[in-house]
Amino acid sequence: MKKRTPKNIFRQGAIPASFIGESIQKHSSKTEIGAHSIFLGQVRADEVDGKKVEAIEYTTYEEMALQKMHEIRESVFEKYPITCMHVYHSLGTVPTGEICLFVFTSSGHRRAATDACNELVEWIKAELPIWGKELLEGESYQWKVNN
Amino acid sequence: MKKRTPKNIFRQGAIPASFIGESIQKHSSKTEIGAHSIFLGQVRADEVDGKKVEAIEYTTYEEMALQKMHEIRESVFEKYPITCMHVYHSLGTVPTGEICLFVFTSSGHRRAATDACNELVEWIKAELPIWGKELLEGESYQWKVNN
Amino acid sequence: MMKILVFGQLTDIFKGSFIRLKDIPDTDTMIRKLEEKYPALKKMKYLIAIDKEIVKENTTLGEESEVSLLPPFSGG
Amino acid sequence: MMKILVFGQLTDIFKGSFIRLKDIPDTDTMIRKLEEKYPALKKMKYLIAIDKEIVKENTTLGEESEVSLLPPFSGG
Repeated sequence: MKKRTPKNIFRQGAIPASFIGESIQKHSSKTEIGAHSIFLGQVRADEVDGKKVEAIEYTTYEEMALQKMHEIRESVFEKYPITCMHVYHSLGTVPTGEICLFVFTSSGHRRAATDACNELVEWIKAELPIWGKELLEGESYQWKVNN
Repeated sequence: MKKRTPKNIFRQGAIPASFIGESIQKHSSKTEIGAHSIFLGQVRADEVDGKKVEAIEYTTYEEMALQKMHEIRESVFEKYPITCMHVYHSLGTVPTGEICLFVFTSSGHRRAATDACNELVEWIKAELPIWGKELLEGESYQWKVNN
Repeated sequence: MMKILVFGQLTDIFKGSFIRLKDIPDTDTMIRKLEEKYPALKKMKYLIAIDKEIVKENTTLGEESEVSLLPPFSGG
Repeated sequence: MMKILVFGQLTDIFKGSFIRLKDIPDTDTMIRKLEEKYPALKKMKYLIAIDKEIVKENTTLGEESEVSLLPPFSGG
């Protein structure tokens, strides 16, 4: 039985650092939490054929991504004794240096939060139908490849 | 040869969530970074003989802690290809629900940042001469034990 | 007419986010027809999803099937 | 007079953050004298550090040695 309804993980553009601070702040009332683990993806200014990446433009197959994320969420909640789990991914254009992925887990003791966070990042990169288009200097582009 | 001078990791009282947001923001100019890993320790309202923990009071052997932290920092920088490493630990009283430990690592690719962050947390808990006194309801206390 | 959703680098080949095809009883027929019309597709790596579930073998398509072609994911 | 720093739960036994002792040529002598004066110490778990380095065997103490008794760490 599914206990949670699918959440929208997508945000238009970069995820502001202040939003991350505010998300952390909101957990101060949950006094059973002893550990938070956070992963952030930041757009890197890689060089492609001598041209620098200036931004990544993200697109998704949204309904499938949210359905898949819901399944991932359920399985991670089942596997680890975590209190909270939050995932945000950018859509649209995110300039280099800005945050495009925010994964946040919390638990009573540290191991569950860090293991769940690591596993979530792997699932998100491998399983969510999201595509990044690396926009290069001078209007050219290259499709991002995950490794 | 030591390349870095010891930094003061200690902060009086809780570490504000806004400080964490600001620390993240400062890394947007470092466009070689692709991944950040953050661990936060939060004071838990554990129950001890039917009394709730209301705060933890942290003390340290400061000179030894900073010297030890310096060694840990050097060895983690040597082991992992990380760009940045920041560690903050509270001293004095931190109420339940507030942040007492902030570990922050950044790297080009995710594995280095997450592995370095996890390892730092283990070292900090095992090797730094810091003691937590759990202040309970009604003026009693209990010395914290790490596991 | 069936609408096939395409994403990522496939939008370069199909010049858009979807394509319409008729008379495609199953996924093998769909791929054969698409490759005839868009030879560049032969060199591409992608998965086929029907109703948001990935299928690896030839699968019958119905009028209501939501078919999509998904190049390797690169989120995060 | 040598000053010995104490921390954590040991401050409960010694009623403060340090204690002064004289005539202690080495760490074994120090522990024997401390346990005589503070029997509760026998039940405590702690490490000895000299000049911020942990020592596990009996170690000679000099006039300038910074000696400290460290109960199990509980940071984080």
